[in-house]
Amino acid sequence: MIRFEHVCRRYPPNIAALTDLSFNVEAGELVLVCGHSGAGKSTLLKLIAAIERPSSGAVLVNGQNVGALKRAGIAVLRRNLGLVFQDQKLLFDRNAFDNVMLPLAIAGYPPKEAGKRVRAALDKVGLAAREKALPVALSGGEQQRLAIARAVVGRPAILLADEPTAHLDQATAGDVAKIFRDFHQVGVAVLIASCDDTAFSNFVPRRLVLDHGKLQ
Amino acid sequence: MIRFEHVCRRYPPNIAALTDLSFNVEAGELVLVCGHSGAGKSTLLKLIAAIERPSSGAVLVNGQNVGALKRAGIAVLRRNLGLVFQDQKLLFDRNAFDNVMLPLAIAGYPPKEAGKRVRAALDKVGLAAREKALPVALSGGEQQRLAIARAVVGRPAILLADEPTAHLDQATAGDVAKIFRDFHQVGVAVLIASCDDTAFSNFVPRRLVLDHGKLQ
Amino acid sequence: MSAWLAQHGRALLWALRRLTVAPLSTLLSLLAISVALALPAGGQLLLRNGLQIAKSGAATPELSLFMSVDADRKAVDAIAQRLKHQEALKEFRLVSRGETLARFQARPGFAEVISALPGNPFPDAFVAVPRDDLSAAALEKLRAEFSHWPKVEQVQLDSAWARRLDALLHLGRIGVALLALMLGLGLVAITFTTIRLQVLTQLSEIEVSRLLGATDAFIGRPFYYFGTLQGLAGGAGAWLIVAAVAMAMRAPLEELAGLYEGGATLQSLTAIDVAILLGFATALGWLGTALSLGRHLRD
Amino acid sequence: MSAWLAQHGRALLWALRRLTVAPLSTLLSLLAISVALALPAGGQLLLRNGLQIAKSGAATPELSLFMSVDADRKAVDAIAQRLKHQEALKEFRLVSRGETLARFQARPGFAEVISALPGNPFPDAFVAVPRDDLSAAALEKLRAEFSHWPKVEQVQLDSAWARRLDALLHLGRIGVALLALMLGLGLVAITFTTIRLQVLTQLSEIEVSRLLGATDAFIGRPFYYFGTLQGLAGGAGAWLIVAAVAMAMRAPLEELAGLYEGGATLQSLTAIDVAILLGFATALGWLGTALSLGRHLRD
Ligand SMILES: Nc1ncnc2c1ncn2[C@@H]1O[C@H](COP(=O)(O)OP(=O)(O)OP(=O)(O)O)[C@@H](O)[C@H]1O
Ligand SMILES: Nc1ncnc2c1ncn2[C@@H]1O[C@H](COP(=O)(O)OP(=O)(O)OP(=O)(O)O)[C@@H](O)[C@H]1O
Ligand SMILES: [Mg+2]
Ligand SMILES: [Mg+2]
Repeated sequence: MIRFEHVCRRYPPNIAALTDLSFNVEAGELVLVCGHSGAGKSTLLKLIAAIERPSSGAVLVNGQNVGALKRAGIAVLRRNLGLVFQDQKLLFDRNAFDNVMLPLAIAGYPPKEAGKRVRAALDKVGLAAREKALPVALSGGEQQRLAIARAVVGRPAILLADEPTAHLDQATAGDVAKIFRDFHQVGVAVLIASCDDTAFSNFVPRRLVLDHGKLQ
Repeated sequence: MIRFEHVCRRYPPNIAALTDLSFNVEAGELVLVCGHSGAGKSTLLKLIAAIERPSSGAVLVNGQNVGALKRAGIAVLRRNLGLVFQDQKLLFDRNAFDNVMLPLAIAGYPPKEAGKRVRAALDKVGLAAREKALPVALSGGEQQRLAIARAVVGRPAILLADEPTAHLDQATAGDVAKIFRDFHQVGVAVLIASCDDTAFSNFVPRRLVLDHGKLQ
Repeated sequence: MSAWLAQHGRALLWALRRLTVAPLSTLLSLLAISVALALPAGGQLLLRNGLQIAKSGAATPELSLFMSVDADRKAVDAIAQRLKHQEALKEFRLVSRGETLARFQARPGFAEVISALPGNPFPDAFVAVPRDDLSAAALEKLRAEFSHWPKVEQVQLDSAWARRLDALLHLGRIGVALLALMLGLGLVAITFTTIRLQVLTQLSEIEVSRLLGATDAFIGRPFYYFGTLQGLAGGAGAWLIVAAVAMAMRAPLEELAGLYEGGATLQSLTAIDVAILLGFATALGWLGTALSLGRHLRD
Repeated sequence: MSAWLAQHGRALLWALRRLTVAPLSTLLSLLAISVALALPAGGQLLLRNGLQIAKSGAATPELSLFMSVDADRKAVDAIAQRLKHQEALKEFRLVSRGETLARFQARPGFAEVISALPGNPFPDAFVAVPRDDLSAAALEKLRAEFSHWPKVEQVQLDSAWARRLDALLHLGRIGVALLALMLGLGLVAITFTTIRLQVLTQLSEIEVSRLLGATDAFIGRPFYYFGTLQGLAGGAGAWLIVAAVAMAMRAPLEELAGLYEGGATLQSLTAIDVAILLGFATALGWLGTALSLGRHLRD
């Protein structure tokens, strides 16, 4: 499903964020990308969503070379991914419900079905009661869960999550981990970047450990 | 130094974020505010910096009732605090150096001395080599450390940090914890909100545990 | 199809909400656009009315043909016949020697002179009004031509008036062109800036939408609705302003028109004028949006 | 003190950087401001020049005093003496009966008539030019007064011209007032919007600065520098525009002036005009900043 072939990513002036990365992720796999701060975890996820492009090598998603996509192609690609950003990127001028609605509006879902899906997603992360709340009225952990709801609402075939448990206490982190496991069990490919893997330790089948941009 | 007297904070419509909180923090104390997601940790810190006001009760900082301050008074108060925000609040249109310079510019430091201090602070968090980098060019953990550098550059008497180790791997989190301990040891009052306290476990003398807004 | 409609509906709703969310800012932007549109529109209307007044009144140049004193009825009729076939003339009339004599007798200081004369010393004359669109040069040519006609002793052209009118027209045309140019540029600036402002208030929405797979069309659509709606509203505002100003100006303009004795009736904006104004405003709103998005959306 | 200077220096530097960071947007804003300032400034100048031309030329009303034909030298001198002491007159001159006779003899169609007369049938006359500031009513009063003087047979006032000029002035004044009002409002809109735009681009900086203990003065300072600098630059732009337009208009205006035979010289902006323009522009920039910050900074 996802395939890295000798991928390098260098940033100016002279930072090698990723070096000669090669691996495969199959449909339904749950992969934990681990590593120290600055190891290149976020960069790896960004390459899959075409937010960054590889300096050399190829990133293939469903057999398509993501690094060669044009604007329109990138839009299509992203509509089929679920993304949780490290800095969440919630919209602070609209409530929880409308934040989760956004990907469905972009994909052009009819409003009625979209509404049902949004409520289901909010329920899954334990925010059903707060759908009218603006993000500022949510605690850091609640914002984190809102970002996860937005990522899964479109039922994507690939889910990329960057530090999804960063602001959560252990119990809530466990709940969130279960959400990802559920998706993984229905055949979704899930990549999670996290420097803290305690929440996932009891069921993660596979780990990619990065050290200064190299796979260990 | 910091004193809570029967402090309640309710948010509309009907959320009791903090209920009847009373405690003291003396100069030079290091206090860890723990609790589940949504327990009220951030709200507690915001009350000290007058970002939120108590619904009832009084928050005293250096004997001053923070809830009753006017605009100008709030500005003076904040210039004497070091703040690490849960969402970091870095400025993305200027580089690391200028981000850390901001509190000194606001306090009106002469540019030369300010520059020295900024470099010292960046060095302390391990970002000395990246002072020219824009925040987007930093990894999540590096951004977190940049936020810490900005909080400590003014050498405040009180340091408030909301989840300062959220995006850090265990080793880096340990380094950051040491920074706070150093300040604590030179007499600075340090309050850290964190749901993950492993990084601090080996030297924290005091804990405030919140559960649904109540002190346990 | 229903999804397509839903997307456009959402964009339109968004645009309407944005227009009402900051009423003061919206009002000020609309005001700026309205004023910028109203000035050339009003100027055009003023010029049109002014020209009409000027042409209908004393400003019209006239050609006076004096026959020789010995010209008889037949000679006079022949000239009248020739004048009738002159395409360059709007009208002409005969001022008979009798009329002239009577007029002079009525003038103070002349009565005695005239009555002391043995007969009528005045010749017959024609006063001809040339068409409005003749240039000063064309009028001069006409004068020269007429003066060679038989029994025409002299042709006078009130050419000072003609030249004055020409100069005034020249001035007016330069002024209106400069005004249109300056306000065209000013309008571009306003539209461009307003859309930039809207883009700025939506920067995070644009970024996030793009990261979630939104196409350029999806992102741009609400701005196009916003820009064209604002343009349309600004055009309507300009219409109101011009109508109000025309009302305020009616009294003094008609006083002026009355003085020129031309019986001029004031023209106001026609339905076609309004349609052009609104269409122009909407198109400008669209164009400003396109320019601003082209600059501020691609990063 | 050095810290104070450093803070102002930083704010000024920031403002200059903001003005140059998006050159196209800055240029467009400046253009809009310049145009909005240039129009009333130019209109004022045009009105001033137009008035001068109108007053200096044929537009000046004249009073013609016709003596009776039997008035002798002494009577004429007495009237000249009275006219000399009239404060309401700018000048006057005697048109003697000889002069008038000669003029009529030169006119075509009159030569024969005149030569057929026994003597000079024309009376002596005075042509008097009233002061510029006289109203139509005052002129009429003057006419009535003169007509009761001894041996004055008739006084003619070219009052149509006077009334025409009055109407034109009335019209011009209403037009300029409306223009100033509309552009004043338009300028407020532009300034307000530009500052709002700057606030919007700095929203996160403002929020973070406030959280780090910045005072309102610290936060507002760069915007005040920006607003006043932009206003000043806009004023300078308006000056350039008016100067350029005045240059372009010089030829046609002087043609017009030449026609009116008034020997009018074109006035351009004086140093005081420019100082007022720049001061006004700067003050407006400051005011727009204050209004916009008052609305968009406090939240
Ligand atoms: N401005 C607000 N309006 C309404 N409710 C709010 C607001 N801010 C916080 N809350 C609510 O108050 C409760 C406590 O919030 P707070 O941010 O203090 O939690 P926290 O302990 O920091 O949680 P986390 O670890 O997730 O950051 C939460 O339920 C939150 O939804
Ligand atoms: N746009 C950029 N320009 C320059 N350097 C960059 C850029 N983005 C990332 N880097 C650098 O590349 C390295 C890897 O960054 P990345 O964000 O992938 O790390 P990470 O593993 O996600 O770290 P963290 O756990 O702290 O988020 C870091 O050293 C970072 O400073
Ligand atoms: Mg990262
Ligand atoms: Mg919190």
